[in-house]
Amino acid sequence: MDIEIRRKGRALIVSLGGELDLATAAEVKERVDAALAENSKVHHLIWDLENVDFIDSSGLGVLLGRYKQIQARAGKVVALKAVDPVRRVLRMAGMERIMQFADTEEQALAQIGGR
Amino acid sequence: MDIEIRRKGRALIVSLGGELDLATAAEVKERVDAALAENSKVHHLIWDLENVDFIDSSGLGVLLGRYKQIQARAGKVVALKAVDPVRRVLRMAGMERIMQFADTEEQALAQIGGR
Amino acid sequence: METVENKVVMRFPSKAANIGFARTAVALFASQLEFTLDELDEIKIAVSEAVSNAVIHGYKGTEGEITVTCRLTNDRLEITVKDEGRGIADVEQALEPAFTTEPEERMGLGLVFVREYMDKLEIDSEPGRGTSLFMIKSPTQARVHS
Amino acid sequence: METVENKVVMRFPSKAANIGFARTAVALFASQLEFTLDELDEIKIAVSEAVSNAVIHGYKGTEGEITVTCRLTNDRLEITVKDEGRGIADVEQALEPAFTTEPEERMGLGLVFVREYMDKLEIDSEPGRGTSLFMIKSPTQARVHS
Ligand SMILES: Nc1ncnc2c1ncn2[C@@H]1O[C@H](COP(=O)(O)OP(=O)(O)O)[C@@H](O)[C@H]1O
Ligand SMILES: Nc1ncnc2c1ncn2[C@@H]1O[C@H](COP(=O)(O)OP(=O)(O)O)[C@@H](O)[C@H]1O
Repeated sequence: MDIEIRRKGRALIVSLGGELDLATAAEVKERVDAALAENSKVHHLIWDLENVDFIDSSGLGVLLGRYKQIQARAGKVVALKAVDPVRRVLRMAGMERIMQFADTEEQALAQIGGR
Repeated sequence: MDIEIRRKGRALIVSLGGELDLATAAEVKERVDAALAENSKVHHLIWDLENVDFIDSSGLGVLLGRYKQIQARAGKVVALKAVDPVRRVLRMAGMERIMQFADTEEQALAQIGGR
Repeated sequence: METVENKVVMRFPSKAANIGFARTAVALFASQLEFTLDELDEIKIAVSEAVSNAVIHGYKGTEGEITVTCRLTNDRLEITVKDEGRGIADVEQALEPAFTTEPEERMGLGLVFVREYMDKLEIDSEPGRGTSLFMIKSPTQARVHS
Repeated sequence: METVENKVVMRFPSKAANIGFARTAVALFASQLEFTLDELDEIKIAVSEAVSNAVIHGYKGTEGEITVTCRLTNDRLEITVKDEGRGIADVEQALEPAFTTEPEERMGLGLVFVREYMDKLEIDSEPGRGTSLFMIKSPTQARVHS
């Protein structure tokens, strides 16, 4: 799994590439949790899912776990550029109740209030 | 396997798409042999391999069998736009001794003498 | 009349790395029927959940064998995912959304996805003996490739 | 020390449609090691030839079972393709370029390709009992994915 993490203002932008399942979940969790622990100024989390072509419930578990941490920081979570099959799984699991969807980074940053 | 056959002057142009192996060989043989039988004016055969992404010795057998028929008509055979992995297999089997390679249809037609 | 057109049996150890192999291989085999891309995605998810469950819950840390069997008839695909692990105590409960025996780690959505994405799901499980998921899916649109 | 890192066994009937499944599934499994795309293509061709031979020569029209086993160690992939068909009378001869028992249809290149594209090939065959091809290939460039 390709994992790229950068900070933009008060948002952490995590770009993933590959298939997000049980085999790759642990590494994503670790990397993102470490970045969140290091950056106490970060309130929001943007998942750039453009290059994720598969996700199942183990992958959703990764997103949900990180959502709980962001919630504790009173921040927002955005799913950016999710491709159709991935977006379908996210919706089916009701993830639109806890995260927003965006098609561009600007849109994502605007949705979290530009902060 | 996608098979498209058209005539251009004294050449038959056969465009294939998919994987050329034992599972698809019979259909290609039948279709091309029928076209050759119908078109006694056809002397040359151009295989457009642009969309063939796999070939093995069963696939080479198809090319070789048709080569023999074209040879009997004193014609030439050209392999057009073969992608690297396919070209490699063709070369390894020594097919460049019995067919020419071309990157464009014009080039292929020129190689068979424009006839 | 239903005739078995094709079949494949795959056996592999319960490693997380094999989950991706299993779902992709099954989708590859399934593409002999005229499934849409969406349907192939659904099959992939169902297989991914079933094999993940065998790895996480069935064998829980220990290594065991997982068997995935695909049978293809003229109009449907049958998939069986079998482990010889710990088994499920209460299958009805396991099927409930959000039920999981690993609340720290899991969402309890795996079997919900399998049921949602496949036409049919039957679970055969016995504590201490193992679990077998039998799933069926038919293409909505068409017949077997010629 | 060599340790088996992973393994998959696939069993399917000797249908031509399964040749493509077998080579693609093996390449998928092989991609756990750092093979180049060219090497993965070579593996595909070797598997395609071995499975085609089982279909055409091993079972010749009748239907039988083919077993493909992949074992992965830290630095190599071992593939076995096995049929319980007619077997090979003279293995040395079968390996000769252009030798074929089906001169109308075949080129006698299949085993030549297998030998060319794999690092090692061992053939175990007995007339009337079947044939087993054991092949090894190692990535030229690197180690196992982490
Ligand atoms: N193959 C299996 N072996 C043993 N237990 C299983 C198996 N599959 C499912 N279960 C049980 O059923 C529960 C619900 O499964 P599931 O809906 O997939 O959710 P999750 O995997 O998130 O726990 C699991 O928590 C586990 O207790
Ligand atoms: N699995 C097999 N079972 C029986 N005979 C085989 C098998 N594989 C190869 N052979 C024999 O070896 C010969 C050479 O095989 P090969 O080099 O693959 O060429 P081809 O398939 O073109 O005949 C075949 O013609 C056949 O007689």
